Amino acid sequence: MSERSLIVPRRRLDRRRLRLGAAPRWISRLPALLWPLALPAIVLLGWQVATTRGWLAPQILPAPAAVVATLIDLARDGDITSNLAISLWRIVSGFAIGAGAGIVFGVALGVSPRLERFLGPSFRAVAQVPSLGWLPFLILIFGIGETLNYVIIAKACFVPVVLNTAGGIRNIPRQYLEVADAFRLTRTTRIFRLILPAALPQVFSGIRLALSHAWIALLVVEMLADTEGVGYMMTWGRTLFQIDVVLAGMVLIGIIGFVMDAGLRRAEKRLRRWVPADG
Amino acid sequence: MVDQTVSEALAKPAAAAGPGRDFWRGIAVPAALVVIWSAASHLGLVDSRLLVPPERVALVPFLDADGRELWLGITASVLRMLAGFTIGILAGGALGLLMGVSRFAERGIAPSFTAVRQITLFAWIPLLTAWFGNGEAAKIVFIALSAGFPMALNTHQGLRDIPIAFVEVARVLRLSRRRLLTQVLVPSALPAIAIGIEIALINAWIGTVGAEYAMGLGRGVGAFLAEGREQFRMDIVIVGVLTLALVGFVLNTLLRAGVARLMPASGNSRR
Amino acid sequence: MIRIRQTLLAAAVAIGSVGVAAAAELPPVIHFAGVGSGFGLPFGQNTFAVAQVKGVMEAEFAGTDVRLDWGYFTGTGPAINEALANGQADFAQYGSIPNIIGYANGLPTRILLSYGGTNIFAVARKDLPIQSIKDLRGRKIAVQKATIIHWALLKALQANGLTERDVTIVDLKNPDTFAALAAGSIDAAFGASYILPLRDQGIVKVIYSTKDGGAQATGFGAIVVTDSFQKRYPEATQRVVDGLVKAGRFIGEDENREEVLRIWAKSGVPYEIIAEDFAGKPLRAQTNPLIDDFYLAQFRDAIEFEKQQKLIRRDVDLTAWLEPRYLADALKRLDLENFWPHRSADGLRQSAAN
Amino acid sequence: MLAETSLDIRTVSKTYQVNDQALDVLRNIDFTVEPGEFVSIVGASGCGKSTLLRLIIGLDTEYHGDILLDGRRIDGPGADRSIVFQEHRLFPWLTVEQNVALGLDASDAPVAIRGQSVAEHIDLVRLAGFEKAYPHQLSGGMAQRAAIARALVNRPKILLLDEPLGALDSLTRAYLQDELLRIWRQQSVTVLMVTHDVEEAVYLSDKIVVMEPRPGRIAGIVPIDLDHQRERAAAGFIAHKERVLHLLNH
Repeated sequence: MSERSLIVPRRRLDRRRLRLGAAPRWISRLPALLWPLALPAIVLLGWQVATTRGWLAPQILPAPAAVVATLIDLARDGDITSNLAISLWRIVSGFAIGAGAGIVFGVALGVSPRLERFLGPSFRAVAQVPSLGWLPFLILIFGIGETLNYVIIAKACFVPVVLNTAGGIRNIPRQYLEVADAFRLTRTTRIFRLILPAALPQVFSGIRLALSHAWIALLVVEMLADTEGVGYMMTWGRTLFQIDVVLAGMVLIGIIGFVMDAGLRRAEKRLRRWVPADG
Repeated sequence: MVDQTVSEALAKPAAAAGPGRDFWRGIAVPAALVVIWSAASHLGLVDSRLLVPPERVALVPFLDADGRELWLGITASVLRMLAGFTIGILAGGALGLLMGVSRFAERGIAPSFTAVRQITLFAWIPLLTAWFGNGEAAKIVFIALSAGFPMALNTHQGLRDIPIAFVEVARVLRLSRRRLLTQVLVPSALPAIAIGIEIALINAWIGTVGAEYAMGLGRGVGAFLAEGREQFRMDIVIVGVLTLALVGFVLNTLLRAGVARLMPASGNSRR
Repeated sequence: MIRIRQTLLAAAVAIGSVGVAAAAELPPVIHFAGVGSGFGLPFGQNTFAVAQVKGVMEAEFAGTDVRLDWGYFTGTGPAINEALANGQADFAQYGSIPNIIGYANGLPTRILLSYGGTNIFAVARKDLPIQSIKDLRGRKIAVQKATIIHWALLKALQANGLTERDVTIVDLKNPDTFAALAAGSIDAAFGASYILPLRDQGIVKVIYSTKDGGAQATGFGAIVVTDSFQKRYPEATQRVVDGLVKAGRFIGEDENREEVLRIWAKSGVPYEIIAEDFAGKPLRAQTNPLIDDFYLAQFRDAIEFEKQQKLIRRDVDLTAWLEPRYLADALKRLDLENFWPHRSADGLRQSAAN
Repeated sequence: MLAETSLDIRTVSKTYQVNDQALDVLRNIDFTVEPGEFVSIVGASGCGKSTLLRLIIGLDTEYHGDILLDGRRIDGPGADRSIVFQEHRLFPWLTVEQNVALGLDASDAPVAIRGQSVAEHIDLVRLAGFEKAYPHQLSGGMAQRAAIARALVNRPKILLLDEPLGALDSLTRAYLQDELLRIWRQQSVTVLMVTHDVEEAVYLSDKIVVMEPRPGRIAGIVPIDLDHQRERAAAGFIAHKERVLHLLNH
């Protein structure tokens, strides 16, 4: 009965096994938390010095303090909050539409060889056209307005979700499918107990990709053909020759991108709790 | 196991049935769409100013004086893209390598890199135009950024995910740093790096068109497309979009063939 | 001031462009930037285009090593401000609104001369009962904000007893305006002559034109030089202004009208449209380069407009910004002081040289 | 009783087309598994023994000859047969309990009975207490026992084992061999097992079908007339082993 007691505690491998360069001694004494801040600190310092010394014109590179002040100003005026609210709402609804439809179509494409044969190649070819290319057509069809935003974001989400869902389903190990055949699993069981969970990791990477594509599409459409939103705010900053507004927009976009990505990672972890932590 | 591979061969009867049928099936839907498009524009079902008949679109790059600009545009775009792409993968690869092999560098750079990476590329455009103008420099920097980020990311991850066994072997054999790098670390990260290059190329192409579209100076497919819109020439816009898709597709195919030839040995592709 | 290219692009661009030139009187290269369009390499309009095509500027620098570089930006105002800021343009010809935005944000430029007025048109969708500006009440109007057209739109509304609040103004770029009109998501739009082909395609009708609305509603702009350039190369600056004035004279002479319109048509706007744009008026009046009372009044109005619209964050001292001496010198030497009419502040009265 | 079922393999042949060439995988396979018997098929790699199992379970229905279950030709997977693969093939996202329940998915048993049956079979393979564990938390032997429970939970008439212990270490393997015997007796099920381990086959089987490769065909059938308390070191055991090995290596 020796193997009976073996619930294997997955050893977490230290992923830093072997290193080429050893850090200078004084560096290794720096608290581990401070070190990652060194580079941003150097950049900020250089930036500040460059602006106070007048090496760079303020129209080209405003002082860091000016950017922060602009951020605060924009936040106080409600410019940021209203633009952000608009952008986020666009992302959320476009993403919901696009990813939802993408999963349905992706599953269809993944489980039906006939659909794959007729639509797969065209879909993959069309998927090559980036959002930027779609913009001119979509503007003609939908005009300028909210519909355009939803459509272009939904399209940006749709493509990676479909490709990854279909791919995930196609990559399900044959061994598992044989189990399903040998035990004559019902259709529902097949879909919910085999196909979806097996394809989940790839579906999820499709969803993460979709969110970043949505974010790109949103900015493209806001910067090129919109009158509100964070992207428009930046274009407007460019029009008004106020680089501080542009930089403030970039900071904002970076923060949102970070938060969204982190949120999705956590969601994925929860959904995949059956996978050992090391993946 | 012989019978396993055999049964796998059997499991894909479509491949044996000949690629011809699959090809025709794949092309059926697009062909039908072109027919509908043609019919709709000729029968006046849709505004032909908006949806130009397909044959007119097909002829624009040859017969129209403005349409012929396309060829110069493609040349300019591809050259520009290659320049930016090369800079991007070299710089991105170097950064990824640095972060992948040195814990010291990784701890210092990776958090900032991750943070900056979250800024969507298009958001860089206003800053780049302010810094480098609307000319070639800004465009190439933008393309290099587009290609550099995925390259750095994949190189870094590829090196990070090297199986512990390889590194242990290297340690037992007491390989020199240079050998460790060139014979263990880089080769085993190669599949991930190859994917990085692939994504970098696609991104570089989108970046090229985006840069040309948004920074208005000089030739290129993006500028061609933008000018077509500026003059409300839908035929030119359609040609531009098709070109953009086609060039992307060709580049991708070429690169895949190239990568496959470069590393026939490593079959385990990640992702 | 240390130029940007020395810092930002030090390695890439510095070689041979500035640096050693301090002792020399002439720069190795002069960059001109203007608004333009067209397939392939965009092309411009107004004074720059004629100066370039007729070789006037080359003649000014004949026998020197100075290279002339003409760049036309489809990105319009912001792109030109950026080019001036990072040393990719020395002289620029563009509309007053982005011009003022640049200066108010600390871009060190000087106004050398005017390049004349721009006619601005309002178009409305054909299927709507809009006949005049007054009918725009409650409508959705597209305009590219922070341009001279935006300013002209508000002028037109004002002249017809409307304010901004009576309409919805949508900030759209030209191509999006076309598409939005065609798709019916906006009701009307303001633009320069580039918008007229839409009428010929049967999508819109023209409901207003500054050709009828009087001089004060017409768009305008300036030719500027970076302050550092004119301080460092006064001789070259004078030659450039001489060339521009000569180009202006060529434009103003009636026998050249046809040729001038043909040159401008290279910018991608069809010849017929350009001919229509300038129909019925002598080009001499239309492209008046003078910095006279009218021009100053217009500029002051535009500055006021920008403050109201919160396009600029600080005031602009127009007098300090002007640098009219090159123009005065050129007019005197070329004996052109009375070639163009001097206008009163309201644009109504014209007089000979003062 | 369950063990009434006999399996007749009658002149079964199977050919694959590989690169336009006909490849004989099985040629004229002919043997019978009596009700309640434990039969093993041994043979070197490539002798088609796994293919034969796939035909019997019904994953593959294209072959010549007849495979008869109580006289009926097999035309697909059915409730009367079940299989344990070499790798456990448990779904990693399901718990042991959920995995075992998959075996009942096609049956029309009421929910309450299903739950009871699942619990019984987890008990049978001695995994009680691990119902909520995920496969990655189990050792190889435990996972394989869960796979056996999944195969038996629907009470099949014939249990097919495709090298079920092939991936395990020798200690676990010996232990599981006894477990298999115990389960076989307890459930009185007919078992057909594929293995390449001759000793294992002699230890467990009533009858051994020896196959040889290229094309896969029967080299001989060796009945094991030993009692069920077998000693690996006993002379009779070794003699049987020698006979099988001789057939394999002739």
